[in-house]
Amino acid sequence: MKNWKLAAALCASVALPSVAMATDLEVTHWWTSGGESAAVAEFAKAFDATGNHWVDGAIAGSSDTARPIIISRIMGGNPMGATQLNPGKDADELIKAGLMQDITDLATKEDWAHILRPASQLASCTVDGKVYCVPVNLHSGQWMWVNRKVFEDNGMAVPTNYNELIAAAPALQAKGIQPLSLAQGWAIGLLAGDLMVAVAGVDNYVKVYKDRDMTIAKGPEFTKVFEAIAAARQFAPADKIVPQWNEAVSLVIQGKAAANIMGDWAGGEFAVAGLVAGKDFDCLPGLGLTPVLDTGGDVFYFPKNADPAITAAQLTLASTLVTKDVQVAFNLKKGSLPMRADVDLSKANDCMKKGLEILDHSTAVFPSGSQMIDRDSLNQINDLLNEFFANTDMSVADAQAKFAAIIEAAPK
Amino acid sequence: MMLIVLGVFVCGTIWTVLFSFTNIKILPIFTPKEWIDGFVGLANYRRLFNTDRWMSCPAITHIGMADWRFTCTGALPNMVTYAVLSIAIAVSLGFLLAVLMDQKIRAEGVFRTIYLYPFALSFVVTGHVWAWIMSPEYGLQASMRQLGWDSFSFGWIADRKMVMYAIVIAGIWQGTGFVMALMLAGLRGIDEDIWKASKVDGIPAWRTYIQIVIPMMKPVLVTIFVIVTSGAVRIYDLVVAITDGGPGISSDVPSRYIYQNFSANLGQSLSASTVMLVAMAIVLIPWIRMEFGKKSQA
Amino acid sequence: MHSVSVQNLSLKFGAAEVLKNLNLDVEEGEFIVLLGPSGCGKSTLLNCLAGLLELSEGQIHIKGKNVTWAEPSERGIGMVFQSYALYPQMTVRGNLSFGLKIAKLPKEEIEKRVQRASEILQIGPLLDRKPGALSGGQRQRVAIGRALVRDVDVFLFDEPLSNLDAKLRSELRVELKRLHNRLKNTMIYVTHDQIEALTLADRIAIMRGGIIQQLDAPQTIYNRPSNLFVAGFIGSPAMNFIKGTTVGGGKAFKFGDVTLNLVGYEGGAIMDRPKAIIGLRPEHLAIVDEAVPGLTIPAVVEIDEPMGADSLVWLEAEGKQISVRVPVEHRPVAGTKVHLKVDIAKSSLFDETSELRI
Amino acid sequence: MTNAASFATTPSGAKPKPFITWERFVVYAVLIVCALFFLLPLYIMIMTSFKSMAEVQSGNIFVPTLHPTFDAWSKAWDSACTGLYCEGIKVGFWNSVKITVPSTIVSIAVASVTGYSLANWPFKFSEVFFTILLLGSFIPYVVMIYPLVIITRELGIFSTLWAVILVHTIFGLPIQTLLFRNYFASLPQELFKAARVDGAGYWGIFFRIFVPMSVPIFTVSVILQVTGIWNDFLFGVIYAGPTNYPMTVQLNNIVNSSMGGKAYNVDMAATILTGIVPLTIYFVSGKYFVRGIAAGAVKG
Repeated sequence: MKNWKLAAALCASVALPSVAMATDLEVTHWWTSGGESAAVAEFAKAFDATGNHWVDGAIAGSSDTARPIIISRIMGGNPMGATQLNPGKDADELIKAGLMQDITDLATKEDWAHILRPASQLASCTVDGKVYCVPVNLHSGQWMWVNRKVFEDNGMAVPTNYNELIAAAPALQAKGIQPLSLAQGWAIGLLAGDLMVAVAGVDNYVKVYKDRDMTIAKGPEFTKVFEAIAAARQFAPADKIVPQWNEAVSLVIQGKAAANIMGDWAGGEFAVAGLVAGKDFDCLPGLGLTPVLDTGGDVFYFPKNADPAITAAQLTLASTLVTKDVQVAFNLKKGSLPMRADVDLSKANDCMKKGLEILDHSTAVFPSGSQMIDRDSLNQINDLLNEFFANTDMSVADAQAKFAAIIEAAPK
Repeated sequence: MMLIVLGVFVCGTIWTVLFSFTNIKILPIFTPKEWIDGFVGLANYRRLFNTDRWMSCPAITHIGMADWRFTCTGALPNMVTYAVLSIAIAVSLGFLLAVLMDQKIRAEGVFRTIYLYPFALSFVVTGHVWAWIMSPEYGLQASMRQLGWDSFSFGWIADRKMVMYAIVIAGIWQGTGFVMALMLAGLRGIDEDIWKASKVDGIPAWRTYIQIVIPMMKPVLVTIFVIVTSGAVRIYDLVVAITDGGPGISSDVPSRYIYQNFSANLGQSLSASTVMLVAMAIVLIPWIRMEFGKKSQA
Repeated sequence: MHSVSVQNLSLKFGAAEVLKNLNLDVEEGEFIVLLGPSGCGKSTLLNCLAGLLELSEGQIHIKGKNVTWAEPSERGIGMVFQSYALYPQMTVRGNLSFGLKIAKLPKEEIEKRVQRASEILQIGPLLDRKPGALSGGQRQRVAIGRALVRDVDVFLFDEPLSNLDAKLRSELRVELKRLHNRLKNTMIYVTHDQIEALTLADRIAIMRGGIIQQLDAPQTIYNRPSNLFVAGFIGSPAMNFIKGTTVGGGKAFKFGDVTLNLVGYEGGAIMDRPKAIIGLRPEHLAIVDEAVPGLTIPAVVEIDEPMGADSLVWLEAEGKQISVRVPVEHRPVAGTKVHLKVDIAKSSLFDETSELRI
Repeated sequence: MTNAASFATTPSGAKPKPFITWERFVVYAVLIVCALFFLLPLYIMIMTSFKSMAEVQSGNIFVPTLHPTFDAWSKAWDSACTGLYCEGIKVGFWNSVKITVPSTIVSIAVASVTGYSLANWPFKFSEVFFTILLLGSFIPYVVMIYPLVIITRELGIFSTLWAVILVHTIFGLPIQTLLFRNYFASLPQELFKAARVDGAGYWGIFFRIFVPMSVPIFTVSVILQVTGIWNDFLFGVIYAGPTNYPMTVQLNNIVNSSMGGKAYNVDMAATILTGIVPLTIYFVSGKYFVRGIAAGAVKG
């Protein structure tokens, strides 16, 4: 019975999109800045074109703010039609509680397994062989952003990787320039995570986070990681740490700092300031050391709804989000990489193109932290890294031991 | 209505306490069966008190209570520091301002609004402004040095040991106006004849305030004390907006711990809330019995 | 030398003139009551005397000293308030002695004065209690005590009995009178209760609109009110007013078909006035069976209200309601036609235009 | 003493005062210094809101703007994007009014009556009741979110205005009740007794004696509730339902953008604009702070 209904809905949505009744579908997400809004508008435009109506329910403040709201709405019996949610462990409980719509049939029908890449994205939407969410884009956090002018003006070589930057740091400091700008909170976690990947290597990083390999977590590879973090903290002392990530990027743009480590979304800040990649600044994936990228990204889930019209609209939306045109239009505005390889991205900027190139090599791509470990453990690791960064009394051995303890205690 | 409210608080509290003993994570659970299935005993509490972020007291065994603040770090001690300082300063400054406002001054409305406005604005942004002002990079320190005062130093916000005091400053800025308003309401609830009588008796105004008016305002003072304390105990926005717990985790507070875990590990959130609740109950209940018990008997 | 002397006192709040060019001289040991309706300025005047309000013009002298600019505590006054205004967290002893301690009086002196005040007011057993544990009457006694210990010449009372119930009020009234007889201080007393005024005062000042309307002994005020307002304000039930004309060169008062002979009226030149009012107090009228020309008014009994000692009878005469106080045993039956005998010597005549007594 | 001298020094009329006395000077000096401390962040907010983003990023926060522009203000009100819609914060204005007005009235009505009962008509478990209420004011409200979702769902009012009114009433009650209970307790008890002797009942005493005497505390209470409810974001967004999203949802969306760049000038303008309603209430409420509004007026 249930399957039949679903199948009917599926038929209605896929086969007869133009005849389908106009249904209002409320979509919650946390994209509210100018560029993000423009990107969402592409989704909405495409969805409205199917004869349905996208009702926007933007709630800014990242998943920490939105999650309780989304869960409350679902529990209160008034779920939204679709919602952005961090993929993986975060949503597992909702899926296990049977609150999320299974969209496996649609995924099979449209052969998502083949058209969406990398495979890790769809995998994190899949629980027990069933698909529950649609990945819409890829974001990566392994980028070093360097202000070329700072080096050129001072007659120094522009560093091409993190090690060269550290080598140049004393000279920069002598000139009153902060070698590395840094923001409070998750930005520090991101820097430390990037150093783990750069210093210990992708394999070891994944082994620790995904397989919980304690010998590596406690071993010399990660000792080196924490030594590198300890080295970084002297270049970004506590009184130079700014509250927000974009302020840290802004310091690089203004030339007050030489470099910053941040995700690909930082590219937008440079663009707004009118800086050109390759000329004014460099973007170095994998911190310029090994060209690797993690594949964080945004996905949409579809809470179960009693109304078959809404279920049909949900499937229409899911299908719409991964069509070629929508993927291109959305990702160009969002500054992220599309899920499909078979689209034309000639309009992409240099940094995006670098990212796309790396994406083509499956070995250079690895899952993001939240796809491998639960949010609670990530929060604890973030706390630890922040504290390690701020508290110069904390020793490398101490930090590594605490890190290993969190990994060990994390639920599998 | 009263019963509904009572029911909500009682139910909410019971739920909080009971399910703090379960492995509840992201999705809330409510049924007895789920409680039995998820029961993990004191695991949440064990983790809570093993977390540096909550409380870490390396030297508490051999140093007396007087040094508690200076040896312990973490959210709980931070909250105590904040509460003690902000209450003391906001209440005394609020009282001073209320007394001055009560001197039949001109433009009372303007002053009152100036002192109160911080209370009206969302702290998400005003906190950011404070972060700017206190930031050694952008704020007061940088400006003073630009003006040529090179030795001027105000970097509390980036100093692990001073950061809570920086938050206290912003807390006072936000909360004193309301304390002032409540004090002013209290002052104006005092019988005018009391003032006349004290004038005829030749009692100087400051003695009238201290020896007659303040004792008369005791119920209002108790109200202020409870409101300010409950605000201080639940301090959240302020810290998130100004330091977001930094540098490191040195300015974390219990509410922030509770909020952050709320969307990642409800069990931690609930056990931390229970600890706060029990702590408040230990402090409050005997006091309430003393304070209000005698009144209802009289 | 006057005990208290107010000269040309005016008080303005912004544009509003609350007290208008007031003059008042109070003799040593005199009990003056300021009486008037709400908003007449009586409490304001008292507050000016106490120095709690700053006057706009004029001077105040107390015991010959110009205290116009003096602080309240330097004026040699004590004050008692309607709400008692006791300091709630201090004991009765504390309340009595607090001001003296501030004035740095020696301990023995303070003790002596507290002792004396508590004897006079019989509050000795209450000395160590707090105001919260006292009854209203006890509190007011303490409040009086607080004025008493200041050892001053002038006491100011601001409606001190208004917060008490009727029985306590009359008890304390007697006590106040006794106190005055014993202490012989000057007392200035504000009230809106005319019984208090009539029973306590040596002289009553009736106020209205910031002006003293009449300042006289209670009997004078009662029998010879100087204007319509005073006449109507004093007395309960109120004086009967009948509009008419004076005729025959002031020999008679005529209204409707009734003519009253004015011979024997105690007052000024009556003359012929087209608009006059005669005021007759209910107890100055008597119900008689026979008409006497020039002395009686025909009337019909409507209702009567027995009041215990006597009875108040309401009659209708010439379309006017008239009340008469009669002994209980003489209560007439409703509907009876009777005649009202007027005691012209005790009646009051007013000019309707100027509202002044003739 | 000569006559002339005596005449000159004879006090008459109002006591002459210097233009400003030493004490007055201190009073105003303290008030003004404190006012400056309180105004500093507002100054920065206003200045920032009149700057362009380029000027914000390059300039000193204390320096007044050289090229004032209203762009940020009009953008904040009218065209700032929050998700799909770029209509600024004006969108939720009426929803905020719709939530704030009834929530404030209901919560204050319930709390004032509760406070009055606790202060003057103690019942059997009033002490226990009060203790629970008081403890309630120390609970981090966030942990109550899920139980309240269940409760409002069972009452059938989840995602309606009623739910959010109920929630604000519940969370406002501990502090509000305390406020009223203690204020009523500090009023002279003779009034209560006298009114009872005069035969006034429960409601008669409340409305005729206590309410008129408590205007300042009602003002404080309105300030507290309006501010809290107007600025609330979480409860509005969870319980009121998407059709009733208050203004703060837009404010949060503008201010809290997670990844995109931050437009501080717009943030500041939006914050001030959102705060205008409570600010107006603070200013207007002023006259209700005047001393003795009830007590002093009776006497002549």
